[in-house]
Amino acid sequence: MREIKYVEAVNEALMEEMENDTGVFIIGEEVSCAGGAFRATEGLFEKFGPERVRDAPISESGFTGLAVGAAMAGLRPVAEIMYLDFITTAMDQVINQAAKVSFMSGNRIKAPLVIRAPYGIGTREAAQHSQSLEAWFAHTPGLKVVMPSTPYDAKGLLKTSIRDDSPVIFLENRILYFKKGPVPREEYLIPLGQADIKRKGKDITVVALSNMVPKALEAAGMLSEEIEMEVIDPRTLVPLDIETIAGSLKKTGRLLVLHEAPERCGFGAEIVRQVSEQAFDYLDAPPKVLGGLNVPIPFSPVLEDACVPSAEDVADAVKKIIPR
Amino acid sequence: MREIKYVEAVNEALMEEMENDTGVFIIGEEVSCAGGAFRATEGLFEKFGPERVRDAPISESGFTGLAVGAAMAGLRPVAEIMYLDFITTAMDQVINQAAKVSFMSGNRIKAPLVIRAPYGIGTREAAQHSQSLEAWFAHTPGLKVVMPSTPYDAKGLLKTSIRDDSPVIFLENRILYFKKGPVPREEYLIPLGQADIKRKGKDITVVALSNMVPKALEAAGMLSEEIEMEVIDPRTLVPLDIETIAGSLKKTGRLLVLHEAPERCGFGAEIVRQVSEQAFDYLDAPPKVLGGLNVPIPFSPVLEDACVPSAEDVADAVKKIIPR
Amino acid sequence: MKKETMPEALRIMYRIRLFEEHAKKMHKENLLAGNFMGALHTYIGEEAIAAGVSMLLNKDDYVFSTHRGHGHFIAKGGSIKKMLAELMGKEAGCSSGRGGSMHLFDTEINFMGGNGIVGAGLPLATGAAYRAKYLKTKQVSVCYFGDGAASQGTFHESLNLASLWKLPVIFVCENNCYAVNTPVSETICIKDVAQRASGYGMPGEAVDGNSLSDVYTAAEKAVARARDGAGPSLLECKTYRIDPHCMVAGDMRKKEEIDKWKERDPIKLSEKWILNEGIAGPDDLRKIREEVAEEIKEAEQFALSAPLPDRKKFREEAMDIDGSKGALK
Amino acid sequence: MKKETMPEALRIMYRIRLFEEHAKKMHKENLLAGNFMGALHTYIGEEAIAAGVSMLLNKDDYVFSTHRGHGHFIAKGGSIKKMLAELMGKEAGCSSGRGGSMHLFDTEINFMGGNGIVGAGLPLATGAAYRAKYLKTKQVSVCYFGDGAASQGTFHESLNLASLWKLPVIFVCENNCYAVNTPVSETICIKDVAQRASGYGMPGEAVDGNSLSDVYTAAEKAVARARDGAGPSLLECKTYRIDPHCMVAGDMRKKEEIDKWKERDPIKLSEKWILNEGIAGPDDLRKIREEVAEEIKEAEQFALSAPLPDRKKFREEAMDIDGSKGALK
Ligand SMILES: Cc1ncc(C[n+]2csc(CCOP(=O)(O)OP(=O)(O)O)c2C)c(N)n1
Ligand SMILES: Cc1ncc(C[n+]2csc(CCOP(=O)(O)OP(=O)(O)O)c2C)c(N)n1
Ligand SMILES: [Mg+2]
Ligand SMILES: [Mg+2]
Repeated sequence: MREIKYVEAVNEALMEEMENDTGVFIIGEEVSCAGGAFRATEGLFEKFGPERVRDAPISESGFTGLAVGAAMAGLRPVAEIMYLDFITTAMDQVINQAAKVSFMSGNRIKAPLVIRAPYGIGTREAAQHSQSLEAWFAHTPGLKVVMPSTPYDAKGLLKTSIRDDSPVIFLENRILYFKKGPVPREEYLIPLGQADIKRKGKDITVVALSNMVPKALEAAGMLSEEIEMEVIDPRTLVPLDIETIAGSLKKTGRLLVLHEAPERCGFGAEIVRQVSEQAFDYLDAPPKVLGGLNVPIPFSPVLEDACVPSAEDVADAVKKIIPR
Repeated sequence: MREIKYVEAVNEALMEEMENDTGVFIIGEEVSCAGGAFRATEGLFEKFGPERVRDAPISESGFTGLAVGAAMAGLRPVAEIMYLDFITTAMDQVINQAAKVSFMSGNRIKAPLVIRAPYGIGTREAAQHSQSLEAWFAHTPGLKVVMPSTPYDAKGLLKTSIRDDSPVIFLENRILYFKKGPVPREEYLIPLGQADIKRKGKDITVVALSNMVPKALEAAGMLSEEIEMEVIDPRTLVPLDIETIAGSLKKTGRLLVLHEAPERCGFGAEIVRQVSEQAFDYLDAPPKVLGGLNVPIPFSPVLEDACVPSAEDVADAVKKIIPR
Repeated sequence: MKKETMPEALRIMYRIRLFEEHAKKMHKENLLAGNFMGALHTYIGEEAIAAGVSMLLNKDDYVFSTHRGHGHFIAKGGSIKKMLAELMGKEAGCSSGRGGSMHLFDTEINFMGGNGIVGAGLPLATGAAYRAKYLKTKQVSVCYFGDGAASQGTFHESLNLASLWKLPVIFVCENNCYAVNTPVSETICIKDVAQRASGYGMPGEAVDGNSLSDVYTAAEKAVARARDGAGPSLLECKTYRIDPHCMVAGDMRKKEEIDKWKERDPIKLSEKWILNEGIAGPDDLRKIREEVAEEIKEAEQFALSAPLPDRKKFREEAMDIDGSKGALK
Repeated sequence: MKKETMPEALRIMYRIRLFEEHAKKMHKENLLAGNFMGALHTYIGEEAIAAGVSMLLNKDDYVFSTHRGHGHFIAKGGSIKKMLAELMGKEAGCSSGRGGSMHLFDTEINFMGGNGIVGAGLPLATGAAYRAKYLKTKQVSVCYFGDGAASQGTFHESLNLASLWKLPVIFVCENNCYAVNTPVSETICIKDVAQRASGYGMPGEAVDGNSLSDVYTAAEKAVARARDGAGPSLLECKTYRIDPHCMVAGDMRKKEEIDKWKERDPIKLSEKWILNEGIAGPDDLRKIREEVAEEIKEAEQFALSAPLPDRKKFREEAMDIDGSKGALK
């Protein structure tokens, strides 16, 4: 199969859905000729013109809200927040408007909107350009939250997200953007709420979010002679495929959840909660979360890298969980 | 001891700290003559004048950011967000500015700011006036999060929060506002990070946040003939006194966490995570969270009340955890 | 304003006034659902605005409303029955009891909701206008907001976007002199909110919001401009809220000030005008008023007898909204 | 502007220019820490603004800067050594390596930080001004921001608050014609950002930002007004960014446009003026330049030899920041 970059997969999904449905339009900063800060929207402006690929001024609240209103009126906007961190300036429109309007209207109105946002740590841009905020959105009833780790998943899930009638927060990892992976030429969709087992194993269940997936796989490789790690990528946090995780735990009895967001109140805690509720009896060891440090992200690369688990950290954590 | 209302305790704390320290000032909507939407700032304007009790236009981002800037420059602002829900319009100033500036400056600048916000469900004001957002702030490194459940705690913790050099999110429950409790006339402070055992018991550890504390106590009364519930109020989520919780679990072996915020990714999950990490061996039963439904808050009272656990729901949950 | 349409506009104003007077009574009698905090914000004294603007709107034009939305809803043609049921938290309410007074919806007339967040409606209305232009439907989008909302960042961002992209939206600022207890003089330091339009290169006009015909005339220009594809307008209607902010808010305004404005009651002014011009006689007006009163009586019956939503069913269904199960059952 | 102070201002401009040219070189040689995304935004071509404004400021006046802050930092009197160490992520950096190019701090001169969030500095600067007025210190607070930032809601809210409360803040809009690749014509639909000042009842003035003396003259009025307690001003300085947005951004601007602006290089213009007026001779200027070059060489030495922060120590200390333990060690 041909291999393309994650960001190219995103681009293809947008291209195809815009061809499929004339109600789909893109709005965000620098999304037209510039193709977005990371080239995710490259070529779309040339093909679909300024009304469907709309450059916005630096007015996140305004243009995100505009997208919500357009969705309420029946279009299917895809709003790009240049860096997820900037969504803080548009939170009201995301949380109090997009997420709630369908419920508040007694289901009379839908807001079929996708908010795409490149995010994540590792680009040496410091505290205001590096946050992983998935837990906020997962905590907000009315939003779906998608966090793909491969080009294949990114394309299939973005297409589904655009067709979904709920507002979807679609988080694209900036480090993964430039990694390649197999993506078929034919159209395909991936349903929301279906985890993917990225590596089979019998000794421990490692649930990894987004950029922690390749690090988990690396750790699995490092340990493969002694330990068989099962690496699960939930792919969507809301809805969450807890069944696949619980099923794996039945076999392994051990859980490690990995994410780059700060550990405190991160999504890992939620997985531990759900596992405790639904699969406690499978647990042979304390379920554990390895997340980011509870600090803002520092600029200095040596410190930045210290903030999130490395493959070595993952391997260490796994070894601590599995007695020998 | 004399009994005063929670909101009066808040008022006294503000009054005393403003007397203590001329750097303390209050800013928010309707905080002057009107005394705030709930009378928490009543009488302060008359005593301290317009510069120290400042009515702001409906510009949450502007006046919260102003408070952050004033704190960076050395004052100790107390900003009131009329309803916590409205903080969505000021999130950037809270998350990217207040929480991070001390870290980003290599500790050169502090932001000793308190953001007070009445919050919570139960006032029949629907989805945009009823949210419990504590988990967001607990997930944000650089913020402290305080959530008192009694007049005594509210006063002692607010005074400490105002003196603290970090930005503090101080969440005042609107339903508890009008409940009375004993508060000494003499000055006292309560340190952040110290849980309070609101009722002693040996059968189950129930950790309850804010307005779930009275409901937990009610449930404890209902069950008292069969079950001895230990009710712990952490009072501050960041820092969290996990030691007291773990200590209780050593005795009881069973954990139930209660909050009104949606269950998914709520602070309960975080407590389960920390307990799993630090006190797993004490657990005789799956640790459990009983939180709010994962839906926006409906207007209709019968539905609104259905969204959060009642004392009966708590009693049911306790009975399910304790085998007979 | 065409003379023969004046009675129709007056009927709208009666419907708003009588509805709200009735809702207030029911609130005092504890018959409404939201009595705890009294989130019932009346429009009394401001009726000429919604009436004047709505006379220019088609059924499929969009309206985005505020926390103070009963008048906007009625003027656009929303069902009084369903609104009253909503205020009682009934399943038959216009938002199925999920929204309440601040979140009225009626998709059949593109009434796109009230809003509990001051200033949040402006970007949304701009978005609906974006769709109208995108699909070349010739619809316009009306956004009501208060003087208080003019201090929100969304005001700035929305007016700018709408003007840049020539979107068919009419920003109607209902300047009723106060945001809760805060006088407008403490929130803006210029004479008219409308002056700010120049910062976005769009027309801005301030009119007497208690004069039906002044509102109509100004709105006519703005709506025509929007339908012609020439872009947005800012229309400031100077008015006054006669009641306190909501049913439980303290009121710090001077009685004389309120009384002075009562003399300029928009309904009285319109009645006088109609009678003076001989468009209709006192009996005609009395008849309209009686019809409206009858309608409201029927609405009350409807709302009172409608069933409340079911707690158990709600808890069960809530589990499924996002596919995840919660502990409450 | 007093003639004898011109060379001092020019020295500031040299320091900015030479520092940045040097930083760019180091960036290309992979010597800086942030090379991944190239979050290094140069001020080249805009130096007259910070230089002109800062000539009017005292050490304890506040400055709030942006993502493009090297020039603001130098002009206020920040240490070039420490800034360069910061860009290399060193512990000796002005923000201890925690902030990087977008988050420069120096509390000794009340340089209150850059900002990675466009428009976020405006409320903060307004807050520092609030303190100055509160304690009657006579300090002023300067807020730099770009043309792009003028579309943020915080612009609107901050200008309004500052004007309502007559706070001593000077809002300096550096209109360099673009926000990344977006021309200002696509973000505002009026001629000058400065026109918006009228919506807040404050003076607004647009000046040639490449002319040191024009900037100085306009800033002088604004600073005097602020110090006198008369309130804020909006000062728009029209200029141009010569480099691309940052070190990795694509540049879609026309070469001819860039070249045209290069002819109006603020440093060249100032040199010419100084020489023409006979305030200093070519040798004097060369000497200043050489001194600055020497300073930058020293700074490089300092920064290169300064130690990097310690990963292990950081992880250990991080545990204690909020009293909670994490799993990473
Ligand atoms: C963002 C936000 N801040 C504050 C409030 C609380 N609040 C509700 S209505 C209101 C006053 C609004 O004034 P205005 O916009 O003039 O409308 P009016 O009530 O006068 O019609 C306030 C402060 C809110 N709902 N949303
Ligand atoms: C809220 C926010 N939105 C978007 C960005 C990304 N961004 C960084 S700089 C910039 C352009 C800023 O333009 P302007 O304000 O004119 O400043 P200039 O770079 O031209 O000096 C953008 C869009 C950001 N940092 N913050
Ligand atoms: Mg008003
Ligand atoms: Mg610019």
